[in-house]
Amino acid sequence: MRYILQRIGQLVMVLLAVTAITFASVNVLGDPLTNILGPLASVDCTDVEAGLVEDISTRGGTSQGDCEVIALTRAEFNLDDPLPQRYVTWLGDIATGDFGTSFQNQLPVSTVIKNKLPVTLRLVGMGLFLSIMISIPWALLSAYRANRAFDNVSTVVSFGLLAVPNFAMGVILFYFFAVRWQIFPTRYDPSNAYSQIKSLVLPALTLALPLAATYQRLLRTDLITTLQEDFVHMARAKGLPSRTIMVRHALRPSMFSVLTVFGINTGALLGGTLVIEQIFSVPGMGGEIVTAIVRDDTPVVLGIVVIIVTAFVVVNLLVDLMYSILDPRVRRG
Amino acid sequence: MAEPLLTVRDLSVRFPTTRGVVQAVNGVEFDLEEGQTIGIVGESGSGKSVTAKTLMNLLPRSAEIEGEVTFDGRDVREIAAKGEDHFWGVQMTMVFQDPMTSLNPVKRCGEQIAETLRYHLGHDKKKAISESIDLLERVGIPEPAKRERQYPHELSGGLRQRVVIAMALACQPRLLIADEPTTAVDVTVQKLLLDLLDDLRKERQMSMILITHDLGVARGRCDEVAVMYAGRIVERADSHTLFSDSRHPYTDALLRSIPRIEQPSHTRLDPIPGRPPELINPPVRCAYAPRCRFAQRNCLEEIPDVSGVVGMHSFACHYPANTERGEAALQSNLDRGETAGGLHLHAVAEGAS
Amino acid sequence: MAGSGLAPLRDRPDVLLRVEELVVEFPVGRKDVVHAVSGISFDVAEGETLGIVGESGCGKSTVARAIVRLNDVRGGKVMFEGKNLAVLEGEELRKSRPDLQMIFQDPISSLNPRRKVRDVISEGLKVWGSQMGAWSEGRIDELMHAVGVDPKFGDRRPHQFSGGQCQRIGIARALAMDPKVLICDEPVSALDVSVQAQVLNLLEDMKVRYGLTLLFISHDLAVVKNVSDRIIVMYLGKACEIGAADELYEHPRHPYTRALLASIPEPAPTVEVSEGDIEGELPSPINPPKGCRFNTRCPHADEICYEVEPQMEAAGDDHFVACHHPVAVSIDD
Amino acid sequence: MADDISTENTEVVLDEAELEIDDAVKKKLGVGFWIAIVWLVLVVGLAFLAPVLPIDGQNDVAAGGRLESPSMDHFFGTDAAGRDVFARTIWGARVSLSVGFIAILSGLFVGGPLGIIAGFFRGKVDAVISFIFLSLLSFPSLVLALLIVNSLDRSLKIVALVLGILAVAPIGRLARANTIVFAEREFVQASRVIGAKNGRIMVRELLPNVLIPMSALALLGMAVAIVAEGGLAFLGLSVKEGATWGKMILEGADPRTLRTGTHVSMSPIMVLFLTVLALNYAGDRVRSYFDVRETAF
Repeated sequence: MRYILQRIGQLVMVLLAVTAITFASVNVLGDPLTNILGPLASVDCTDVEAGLVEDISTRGGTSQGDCEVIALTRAEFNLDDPLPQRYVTWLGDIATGDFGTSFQNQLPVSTVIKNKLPVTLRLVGMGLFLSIMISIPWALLSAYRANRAFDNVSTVVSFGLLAVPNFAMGVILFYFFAVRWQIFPTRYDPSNAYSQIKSLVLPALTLALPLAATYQRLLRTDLITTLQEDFVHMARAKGLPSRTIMVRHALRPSMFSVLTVFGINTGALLGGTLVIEQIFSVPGMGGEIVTAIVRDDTPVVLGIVVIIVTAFVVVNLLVDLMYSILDPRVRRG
Repeated sequence: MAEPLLTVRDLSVRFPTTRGVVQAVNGVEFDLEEGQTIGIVGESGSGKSVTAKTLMNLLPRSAEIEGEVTFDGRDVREIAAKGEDHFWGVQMTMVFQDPMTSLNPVKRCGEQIAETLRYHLGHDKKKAISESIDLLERVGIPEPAKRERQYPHELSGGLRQRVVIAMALACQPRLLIADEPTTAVDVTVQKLLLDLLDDLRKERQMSMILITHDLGVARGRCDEVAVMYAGRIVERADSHTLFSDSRHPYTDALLRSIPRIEQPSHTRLDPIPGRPPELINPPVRCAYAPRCRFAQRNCLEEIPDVSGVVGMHSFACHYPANTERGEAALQSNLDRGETAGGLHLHAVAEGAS
Repeated sequence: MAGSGLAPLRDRPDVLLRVEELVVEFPVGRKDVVHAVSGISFDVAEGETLGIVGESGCGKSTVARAIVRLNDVRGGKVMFEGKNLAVLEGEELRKSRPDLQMIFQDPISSLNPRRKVRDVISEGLKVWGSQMGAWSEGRIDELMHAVGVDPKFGDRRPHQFSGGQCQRIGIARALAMDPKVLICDEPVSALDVSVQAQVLNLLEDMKVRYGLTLLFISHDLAVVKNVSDRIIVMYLGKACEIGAADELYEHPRHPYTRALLASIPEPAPTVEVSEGDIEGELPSPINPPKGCRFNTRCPHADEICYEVEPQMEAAGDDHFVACHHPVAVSIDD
Repeated sequence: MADDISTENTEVVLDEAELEIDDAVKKKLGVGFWIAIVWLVLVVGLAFLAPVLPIDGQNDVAAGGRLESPSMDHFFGTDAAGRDVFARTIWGARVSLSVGFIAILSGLFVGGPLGIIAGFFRGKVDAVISFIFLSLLSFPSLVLALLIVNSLDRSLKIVALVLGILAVAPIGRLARANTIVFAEREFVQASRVIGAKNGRIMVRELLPNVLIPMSALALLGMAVAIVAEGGLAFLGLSVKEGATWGKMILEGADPRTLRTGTHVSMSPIMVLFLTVLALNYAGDRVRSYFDVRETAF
């Protein structure tokens, strides 16, 4: 239990560190004022107040008036506070569920996330499910007869899969299944639940195939190591059938490294679907964050980063819990 | 005399590897009567564990096995080929060296015993668990009901090995192969475990093959002892004869080289020169010859046959120790100023020319 | 304290290494402590071999590692040439190192697999280059020759040698420092029986040739007796009995020593000792028993043994025992 | 004593015979490894020589026309703008490979030492460094890359640097884990007993052992960085100037081009696939080749 608490503490620290860095970088690298007010922000108000710059009324406004707007905006977004203080304020808002308002369309960031997150979650969920359903039986079969025909073919296939970048995999699947054979739609079809799922099959597969190959390689290696352990010999000496030994004795102790990688991958997935969403035009968080970054929509960027990092933290916590379920040796007080 | 429980005839095991063929076991033969214990003694790489694993059908598929193994009149290799259920684990079973690694770390101790009972005897879960607790009690584990619920890492080394023994004996096998069962535990615990195995063996009229590198263990616990070197049994006799009147120069030298408790301190040891040979593509010769004090030219050219002295004592050597013939060979080596190493050099030079 | 007391320390001018009330503890978890060594005292005279024998977990290796400061010392002194090694730090500690060298249990793991054996052996000379005079290839050749490894194999890497050869290389590495004390931690327990005697003989030869003082640690009672002048029997972080090798084995006074000796399976047909069986297993070093630490397994234990820790007391000529009920000297005297 | 000397000599003689066997059957990297290396050398060589090769410039419009199928004139055909895809693939290799190389080099030079230091000293140093690694890992990598590239500059230097930052944590963690394993080994303790200073132990004893798994990972990491550049391209944020593999695949990936000119995206995909495959395979072989046999016979 203490171990878990320690991990929670550590992960909360990570969460703080990452958001702090993001917060600082979006505020330092880009000028938030410019992002909100556009060219208006470049008016030099000290000079205006000092009377060094004349009032310009030709563009339907005055620099005096501009300066008022600037001052108001600064106050509204707390831009006059020092950076750390603004971070704490922002953090406080986040904690109460207030993600701020998008600079672009004035929608609350939480609404943006609420609209986009479910699609991405569904995509990631389907991808993970597929990758597990493919990799575990695959690894069991190839480890059972290691270095035999099936295993050798598997090795070639998984090496091949690992060498296909996900965008290339996406383009290939897109070409064959959507463009050429037209089994799946070329665009995301939100009309009903069935069509939504159908639209996500290809992107989920794009996500799942390289992952499945990764997990298969890892699990196979560990299974082969486990199969050389004495307790597997012992199980055979007890006369238990091969299937029982593979599934009930060898599988569980071989899951640890695959679990670790699974945790890291899954956490990274929410941020890794960007490209895939782009290719299959899935209206998820990926597209949203790309747009937000390009348009310097700071609150949206920050909001989505918070979601992604939280997901990473939570998934890794779950992985830690899984460890202690899988391995009684970790279950210490 | 009744038919022996186990007969092994001309057993050879080879492993093809990228470095060549490893000749791990070579022409091993022995019989084992019902209720008898035979010890197989040898250093690492001598082929003793491979022999055991061959009997248990535990070798990797790549192993090339030749020879005949009969258990209770049935061909064991045929049973293996047919994939017969309820033979291993029921008729014959095995205990391994390291009790930590021979228990599945993620399963409760009781569960690991119970699954054997459930599979072979068809017990339901409840009955299997209660019988497991009885077994744990029988092998001298205190608080068996509590231990049943524990995981292997929560037990000490000695207790773990007792769990392994309980697990192996769950289905009342007629033959137990114990591969270095006490190497990983301390001497005081070793004694208790060996005593336990003795008790159980007598109680159940069980036969046992005890594999060990410890000459002391073999002497004290076995009716008969076979010494293995480089994949062959080089000498076999009842344990008293073997240790008091050894014939094979290897056995003889081994007994001389180990420090003894009754010798005064700083007694100069008499080591065996060199080290055991590699088993990849071994040359045709007595494998021990290059290290042997008695070796003559012909030892480097032919493999000695197994010959018997009296009754059960057999050995494979041209110039056995503690015989006139052997003494003469040794004397002639000493006269020529040639030790084992000199002889070997000689042979290498000849082979090169 | 069971097995404590300074009684076994000798007041002789030729005492080279003197360990007083050495305590080593390791923290586990938040509050638990492993009491690995709890107040052990002994000394080694110049040219002597002191054997330390005991079962796994008795702390014998910890003593060795504490003397060369691979472990931190909790309490007590390690006096060597007027300095207390236990409290040295930094550069001072480093400067004291060459005099006390160590040979490790696993011959293969104790050599860097990526370095040539010649480099392994000359490492110390390179480290101390300026202080020890220029090292020469000749010196390395001489050392390799002395330990029985042909210098022409100097460019090979450790995995190309057998275990016995690797142990010889480890000995050469230690000898290169021209040490005064050589600490051997289970030097032959990883070797095959037929090779063991070669290394034991080599150690005896090197001791004479280089004028070494030896600390020899092993769980094998016969091996320890063969090389040692004096022997300490350890149990659960304490010393049970100290004495001259032959005397100790002939007239063991501590019930534990007796039990150990009785447990040895002897290959030579001698009379078997059946008495002195001890039941049960080693208690946890986290919560060692009160009073005498052997009380949970001792056949003679009574109330006093559960309350009071026995002190080291003289039990004969150069023979000390820490026991409330020492076994009477055998009848055959 | 005389008898003992002969004993010692004996062992030496015996070993000589055995060591010869050992050398004769040395482990091999295998044909596949060398094929992979040949491919990598070919790609790197062509990329390096691009300016002097008799190929079109990357933005030259070829004489043939648009979306022309592969032929002897245009090995990989032409793209939607009528440019020679083969030439562009070679030009693109310059950018893609440099990005991968620079990125992984900075990952090695920052992550490696940090990981070794963390694994060697443990304690507080380790806690701090590990925390940095964990934070870097938990950062959604593409988002981080996008953020920096978008706010700074879409130059080769920045893109490579950003991908380098991303490589620090995985390489560092591997170095740390390996260091911890090796630091417990007795040869490191032996070095300490001899009196070697910490720096020497890290450089002489640990580094050579940690370097092998690290360089194996670096080969894999290079593949990852090359792929990541492609990812950035798909999001419109790769290097601004010139062709890259990622940009080429993107250009060929819109449904219309895919239908009539599949070769426009498939050619760079093939080259990218083979390059990544070669890097992965070479990395895997290096790892298992240097996997020292821990147990001698």
